[in-house]
Amino acid sequence: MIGIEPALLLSAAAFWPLALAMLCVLPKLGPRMITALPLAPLPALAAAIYAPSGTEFGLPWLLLDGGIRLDDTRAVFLGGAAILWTLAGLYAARYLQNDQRAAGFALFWNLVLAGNVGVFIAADAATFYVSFALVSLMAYPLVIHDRKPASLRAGAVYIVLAVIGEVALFAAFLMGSAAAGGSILIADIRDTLAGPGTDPLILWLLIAGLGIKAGLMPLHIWLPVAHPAAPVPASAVLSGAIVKAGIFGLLAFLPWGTTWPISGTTLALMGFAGLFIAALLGAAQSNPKTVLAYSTVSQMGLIMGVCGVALATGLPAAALLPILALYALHHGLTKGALFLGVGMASVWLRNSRPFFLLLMGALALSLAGLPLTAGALAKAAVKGPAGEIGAALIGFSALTSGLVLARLMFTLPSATPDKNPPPAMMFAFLALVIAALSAPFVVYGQILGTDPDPTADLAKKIVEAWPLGLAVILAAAAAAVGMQAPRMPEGDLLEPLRRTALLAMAAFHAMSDTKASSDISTETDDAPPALTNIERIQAAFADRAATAVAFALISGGLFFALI
Amino acid sequence: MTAFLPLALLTLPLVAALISFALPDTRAAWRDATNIIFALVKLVLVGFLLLQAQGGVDFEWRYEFLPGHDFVLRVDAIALLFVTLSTFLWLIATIYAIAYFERGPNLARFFGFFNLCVLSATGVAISGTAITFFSFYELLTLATWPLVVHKGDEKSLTAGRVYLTYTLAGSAAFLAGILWLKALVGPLEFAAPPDLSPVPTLTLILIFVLLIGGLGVKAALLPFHGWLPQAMAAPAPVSALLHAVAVVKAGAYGILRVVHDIYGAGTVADLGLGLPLAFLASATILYGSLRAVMQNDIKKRLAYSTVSQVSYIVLGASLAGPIAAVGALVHLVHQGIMKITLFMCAGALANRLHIKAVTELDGAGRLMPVTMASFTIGALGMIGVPPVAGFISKWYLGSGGLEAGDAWVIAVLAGSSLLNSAYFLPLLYRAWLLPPQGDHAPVAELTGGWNRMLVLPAAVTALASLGAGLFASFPFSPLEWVSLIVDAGYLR
Amino acid sequence: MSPLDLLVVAPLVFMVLSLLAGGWQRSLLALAIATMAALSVWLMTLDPGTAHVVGGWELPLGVLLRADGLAQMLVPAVTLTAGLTGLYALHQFAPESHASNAQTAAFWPLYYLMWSAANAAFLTTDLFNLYVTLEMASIAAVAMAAMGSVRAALRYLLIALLGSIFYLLGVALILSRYGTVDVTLLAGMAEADFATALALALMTGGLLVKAALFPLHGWLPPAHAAAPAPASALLSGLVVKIGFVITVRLWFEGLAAAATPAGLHVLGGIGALAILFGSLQAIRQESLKALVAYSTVAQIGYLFLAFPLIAGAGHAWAGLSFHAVAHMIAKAAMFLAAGLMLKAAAGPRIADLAGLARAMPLTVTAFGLAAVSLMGLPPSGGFSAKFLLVDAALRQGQAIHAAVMLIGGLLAAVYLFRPLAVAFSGSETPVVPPKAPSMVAAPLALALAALLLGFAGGPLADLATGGAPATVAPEPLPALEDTVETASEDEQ
Amino acid sequence: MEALATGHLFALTGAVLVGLGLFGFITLRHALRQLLAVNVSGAGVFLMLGGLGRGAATTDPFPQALVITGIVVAVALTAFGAALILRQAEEDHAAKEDDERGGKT
Amino acid sequence: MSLVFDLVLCLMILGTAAASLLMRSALGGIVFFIAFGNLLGIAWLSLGAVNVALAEIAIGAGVTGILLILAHARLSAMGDPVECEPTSPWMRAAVAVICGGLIVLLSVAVLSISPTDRMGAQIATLMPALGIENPVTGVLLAFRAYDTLLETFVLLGALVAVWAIAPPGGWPQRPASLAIATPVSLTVIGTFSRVLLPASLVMAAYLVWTGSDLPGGAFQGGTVLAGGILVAALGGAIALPRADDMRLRSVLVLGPAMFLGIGLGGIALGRFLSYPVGLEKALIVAIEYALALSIGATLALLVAGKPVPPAAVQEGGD
Repeated sequence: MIGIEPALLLSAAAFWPLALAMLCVLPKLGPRMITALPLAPLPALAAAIYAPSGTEFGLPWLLLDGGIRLDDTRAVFLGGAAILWTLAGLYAARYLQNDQRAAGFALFWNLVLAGNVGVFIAADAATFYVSFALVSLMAYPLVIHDRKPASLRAGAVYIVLAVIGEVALFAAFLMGSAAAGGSILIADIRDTLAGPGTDPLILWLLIAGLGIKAGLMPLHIWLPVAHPAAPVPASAVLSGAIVKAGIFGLLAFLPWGTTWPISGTTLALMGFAGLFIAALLGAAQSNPKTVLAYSTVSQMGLIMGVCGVALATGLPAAALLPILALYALHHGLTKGALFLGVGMASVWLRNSRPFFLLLMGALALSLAGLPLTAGALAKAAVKGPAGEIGAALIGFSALTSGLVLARLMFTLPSATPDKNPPPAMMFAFLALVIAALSAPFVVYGQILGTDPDPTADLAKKIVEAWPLGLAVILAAAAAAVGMQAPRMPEGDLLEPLRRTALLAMAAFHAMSDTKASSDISTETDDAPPALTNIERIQAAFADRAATAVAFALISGGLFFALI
Repeated sequence: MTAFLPLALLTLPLVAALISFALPDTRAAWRDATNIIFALVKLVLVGFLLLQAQGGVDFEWRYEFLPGHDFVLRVDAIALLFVTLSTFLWLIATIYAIAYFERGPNLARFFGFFNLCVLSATGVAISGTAITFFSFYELLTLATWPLVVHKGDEKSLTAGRVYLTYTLAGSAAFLAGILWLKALVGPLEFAAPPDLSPVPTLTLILIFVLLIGGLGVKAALLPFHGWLPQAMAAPAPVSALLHAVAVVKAGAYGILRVVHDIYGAGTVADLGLGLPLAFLASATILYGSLRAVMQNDIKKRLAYSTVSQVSYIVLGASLAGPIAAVGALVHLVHQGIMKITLFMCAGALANRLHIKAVTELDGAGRLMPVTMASFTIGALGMIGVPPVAGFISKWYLGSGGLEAGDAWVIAVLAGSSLLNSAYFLPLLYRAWLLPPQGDHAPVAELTGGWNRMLVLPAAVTALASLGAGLFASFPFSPLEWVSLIVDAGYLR
Repeated sequence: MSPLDLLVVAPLVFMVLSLLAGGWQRSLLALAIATMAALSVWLMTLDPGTAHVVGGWELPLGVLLRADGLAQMLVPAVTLTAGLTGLYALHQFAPESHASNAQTAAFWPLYYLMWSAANAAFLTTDLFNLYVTLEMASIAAVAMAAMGSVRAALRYLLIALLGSIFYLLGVALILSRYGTVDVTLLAGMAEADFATALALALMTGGLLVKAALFPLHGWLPPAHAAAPAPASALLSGLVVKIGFVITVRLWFEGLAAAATPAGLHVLGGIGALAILFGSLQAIRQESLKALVAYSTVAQIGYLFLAFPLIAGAGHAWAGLSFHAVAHMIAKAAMFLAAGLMLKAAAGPRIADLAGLARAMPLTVTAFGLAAVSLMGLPPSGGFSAKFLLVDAALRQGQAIHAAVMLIGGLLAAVYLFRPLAVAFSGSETPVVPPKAPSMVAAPLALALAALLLGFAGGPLADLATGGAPATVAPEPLPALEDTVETASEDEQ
Repeated sequence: MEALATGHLFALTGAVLVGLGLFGFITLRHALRQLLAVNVSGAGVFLMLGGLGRGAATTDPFPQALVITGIVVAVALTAFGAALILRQAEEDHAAKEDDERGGKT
Repeated sequence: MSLVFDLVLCLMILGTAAASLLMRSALGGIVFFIAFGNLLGIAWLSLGAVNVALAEIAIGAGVTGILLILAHARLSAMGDPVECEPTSPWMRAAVAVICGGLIVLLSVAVLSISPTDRMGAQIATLMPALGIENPVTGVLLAFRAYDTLLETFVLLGALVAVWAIAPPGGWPQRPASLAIATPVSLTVIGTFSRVLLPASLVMAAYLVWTGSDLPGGAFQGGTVLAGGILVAALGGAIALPRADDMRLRSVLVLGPAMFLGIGLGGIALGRFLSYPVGLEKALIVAIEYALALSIGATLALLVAGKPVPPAAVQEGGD
């Protein structure tokens, strides 16, 4: 990559997908652009790998005089996302090759990608906000891609919460920027928030706005319905990369280094609650993609729980960000691979199914934190900033994670075609599995500064992995006795909420209808009632004698006025 | 020579109007050509003025039209902002209108008044004194009335009556206000606020109420907004130009002028008037949005949306401080291009697919994809979705509110954004995601002269609103221009 | 040689010629218009206050003719109005027209007689001579009214006779008291004694009948509404102004010494009532011409409402003169346009005008432009006039006067837009009989003139104040503190 | 002195005539008689002019001339008034006859 | 003695005036009005205003009286009894209060002014320049010639106005006949009228001629002429001309036109309506003759009324 300016590379990361998106609009070229999807994240990947930390590039004409930059944390997020997008793109290129809405898919895929990349490299709040909006809103068409009623319903929930999140974020940024004396640089805003006298409202708006995207309990309700609704590759990026936009936002904006006992604790509680509850809810699902989506909520709950602890204890950024970045990378790739795997399950050749299940099991176990896996590496790292209680909780969460992933294994479809899956899909899946299982090891040193040592204290780790073992045993036992998992509706709270909303809307419409009709009656004023006396009035004035009398009176009046 | 450039700005539409009136319908092609050519020429002239104004050159033409009362046309930076907007949109709307009506009846009249409307809007923009402003403001009322009643049916006539009732009453209040104030402090030039110190506070407040009340009618401030939804009876190009540029903007622009040029933002704040006005604007924003949610007629929904959106400008004007002023001014432009996009699209849908109600919108995206794409961009902009221009306005308005210490503004903006979503997103949903109801064939939007002229203007403005947001920091972008104005010490 | 007497004599010559030359009305009119136009221009170039006695017989015996600012404005306006109305009448009262032959033959001598009477009344300062000119005008006016309705004309004649008698009664008292009937001499002699006050009251009463000020207006609407259009135009435009101008000459020049503020306020109050009453009645009319006639009743109110404002700060005098001129021209335009519209319409009612905006756009435009001036909307002579008057009222702290004028403008909008709205309504274009170009051009030209007056406000106001009597406030703006005080007192 | 008294006497008579004429104008409800009443008032005005112009030996010729002018103007208008009254009566008459004719058929 | 006479005269004037207004019968009122006019003439004589007295009797009483009687007769012929609806006593009382108040005010004003001959002296100094003796004529035709000029146009205008209301088919015919068509009276009046017309011409000429020095003048002369014409027409001796008769038109405009022409001629000498030195009297007399002719014709036609359709000419005499 010698000879390419890093800054240009960085900007290409965002603009290249946008350029591709424009091509998708062209009537002839559009449907074919689906095959170009794997090309879209390549500049981002290159930037994550080659551009040095601290690369900055101003975009003075764009938005509010914004800019982009790259540092280590950002590079991890960017790189992980780029890998996932590339491989998912490859998968999608084949998966949706003959789809009738391929052009649209490609268009929004590229747009979301651009937004996702933009979120990770935005140097200022405006660029971040724009990118975030791109991610949030343009993902909607991906969610409802198949136009099935369920998808549309899921999309509706998604878009409503996304808009609310946008608005909360908008308010937070405005207030943050105002507090920072009008500067919109993320660094300035964060430093200001870390200073004294910050309104906790800003914090909560940030948490709410970003938390929605990241599936923070109880704002997560859209996630378990939306992610599964999308086509497989879209689900992969949604769960793998796009939720990370929210996480990244939290990492980028929250005021690390100062203690926020109440806010921090609350966030921690919500996060850890999500970690467990979502996993349990996920274990009660029957659709593998839904199970995975709940797992995502659970995993993101873990990250946000750690964030909460860090906020409550005033942990400095340097001690937190790299670790969480690593965990995010691990989760993103693994979850992406799992989603692709769900897609592969129905096309995998019958005779090599065990190999497939092996791969899936490895991914699941890695995610649950089986010692020696990449997941264990990330989980071990994350226990550091999580504090004692947090670490304990994380350790115990392996049980719930294990259960939900076990549930996944049981729900995987088992259609058995007799021809090989398309090589592109195959390649994408396998590559992603490899990346998921190896990437944390590869970048560990670069991120945390120390070499990974997965074998250290192995025995202790194994002992500490008892919840996972328990989970496996429980799952096996359940399978053995043929016990059915309890059934929970997708999106848990969503259905009651939906019913309430429907009722409210019906009431509202009834109200607005009456309003509208009364409106009409008030705004079209009737002609004033005809005055029957007009003629008489006119006649009175027209009468000569009356005029003469009036004349005399007026003259008299004038005379007396003059005297 | 330079003193007459402002006059030239007015003369061009006047001549276009006269030619339009004069040419019979059999010469429609000539009329169309005239309109487009004049709009182009004016655009060039405005471009020249922009370059000059950037160098700090102001053009002024002054004429004592009555003893002690000067008629002043001044092309300064803030005027150019509005002039540029109206000129650009004039061209767009003209092209659109030509295609919209094709070769319908009574078009000589329509285009004549259309041009007069533009003349008035330009005049409002470049007025240098309160009384000059009033003259053009009234002319605007008069020039738009024939457009509102253009169709001549009962609905249009009612709308015209309501329109006049509201606006003329408002004008009278405004006139009373400026004359009263003028009687107390002398001529009211839009240059530096006059010394108001000798005037009793109560009088000042009363006059302010008269002025704002008068202008608030056109700006559709609560509770004077009632005419606007009714005026929807007018043909689409009229709604487009009326709502985007001409009438409501004149009111909002006038409020800006009153607050910043006649009273001065400081005085307004000292008198304790800024906050009530801001509250009123906020109430209008929320009320308009709420009402918009309830409408089934697309144009009415857009109209209530306008009620809401224009009050953003008022809100920005009422908050003391340069950032809010930037927000107000920039929203003047942004709302203009976004709303004209929406109305042109709505008109195109009604014209080609006979879609008038929200419930009929199903599948419109498949039948007229380009139009609906433009509509979508406009709608997203209205919601404040970045990077469409509306986001920039809201950003500055919110920052301005915080700068002024009025954090509740954020809540208003947030609430309004949510409501905007509530009334725009279902439209997009129906248009893009639901199957078409009738048996309409897709419209060949880009083939055939009329179709193209009907569809492309909206696409252009949609792209413009996208560009205005995306390239907000580009020199000559609305935001940059506004910042130039504010940096130059204006509106402080 | 002077235009002062020629302006009176020339129309009389044409009257004689018209009685002798049966079928040559066309060339006669052309000659008359050319002559009168030249003389009017000449008049305007004279220094304000230029005067001479007729025949060289000195005052107090002789008759003084004088060109003051008011006359220099009104006489050219008369030339314009009468000339263009004549062009219109040329077709209505052509030998081949449908009008009865008697009217065709009689119209032209009466027309010239009225023209002469108007000029004579505006130019002379002699109270007895004014009596004769009043009667010249009455004869011509009643005869023209009789062409429409004999009953209305008879009513008009008797009331006018009574008014004349009482005017003459006042003249008799003045002559006996002071030994002169010349206004300029009286200005130096008059005292505020019993006889003078009674004379002023009686003369004013008589003149108010002629000027049709409410509640002495009863004769006007039926007469003006029934007369043929050109006659109505002259009646409403010229004739009522004669009574008004004489009143002005009495109150502000000749007998200014006796004109107490209380008296001025009584007139102002009646004027205010006239505005409100006339407007409300106009709103309720079903027939177009009756509406326009009642509009005259209302507009006359403005002229008298201004009386208490003349002596104070501001430019009420200029406003007054302006209003007289603007109303003359605009009302004539409106009557002529209404005449054409009614010829094409199915009936005399406003509701019968449907669709005329399409069938006769130029005529409806003329009506609309005239309406703009009458409503006092900018840019127009009516606006300038009302503006100056409202301005003066506010500067003198007369908020009620200002409010009445503004409300009057609104009410005018209410009643004048009604026929316009109907003209714009409907979807069918009625077939209208072809009209001579000059018939269409006359109201349009008049309406445009009324509009253009608004642009010539400065020079015309200078002209009006140039020869204004000494009682009219000289214009240096009073010190700021003073006005503020008055205003604040008014507030409290 | 006597001249003074004579002058005042006729002037006062004129004043009363004016009042009488006005009274007649208001109370008489027929145009022809109102026309007559106006003439009475007018005569009163003329008489006032003459009376107040009565000098010791002569009467001022100036008001005399004005009165003559006034009389001629008055007769002109009266004649026109009478013509109008007749014309209106003809119209009413014709309308009535039309009505009757219409009623018969 | 004279004062007593004047007092009685005034009371009679007031009485006849009151009678003319208060009588129920319209015709009676008109008759009293004519008497009132004649008494007024005497009053003017008593005031030493012979010119006015002549004018009042000839025009104020004479012509106006004929006009009113003729109108009454024609109204009666159409079935209009010229009756007034009675007004309520309360109304009459109220109006009486108003009019009484007016009278009181006027009286106070009148008494506050002392009667004098204000301009006689000034006029007397100017009269020699005119070469005529009658100061009233001087005022009418020189000092206030402008008033008089306009006044002649009022008269002419009134005639045109009467023409304007000619009924359909009446234009440009003759006025309704004045002839009283009873066979007996026809001969008497007919003969009388044939004599009277030339006599009135002569008398008019005389009145005008003396008018320059003695009481008299164009208006009085013109009225006499009109009377002659009317009587002649009444007797059927002459037929009144058609309205479009160019000879008639010429006569009608002769006076005003000559007045105008001489006035405009004055412009050549400097001023409108200024007479060249030395020619004053000649021009004034010329104007007066022309005026008298025109006034005579105009007044006669005014009395006769509007042109009517030929068929109605005969009916009019009923």
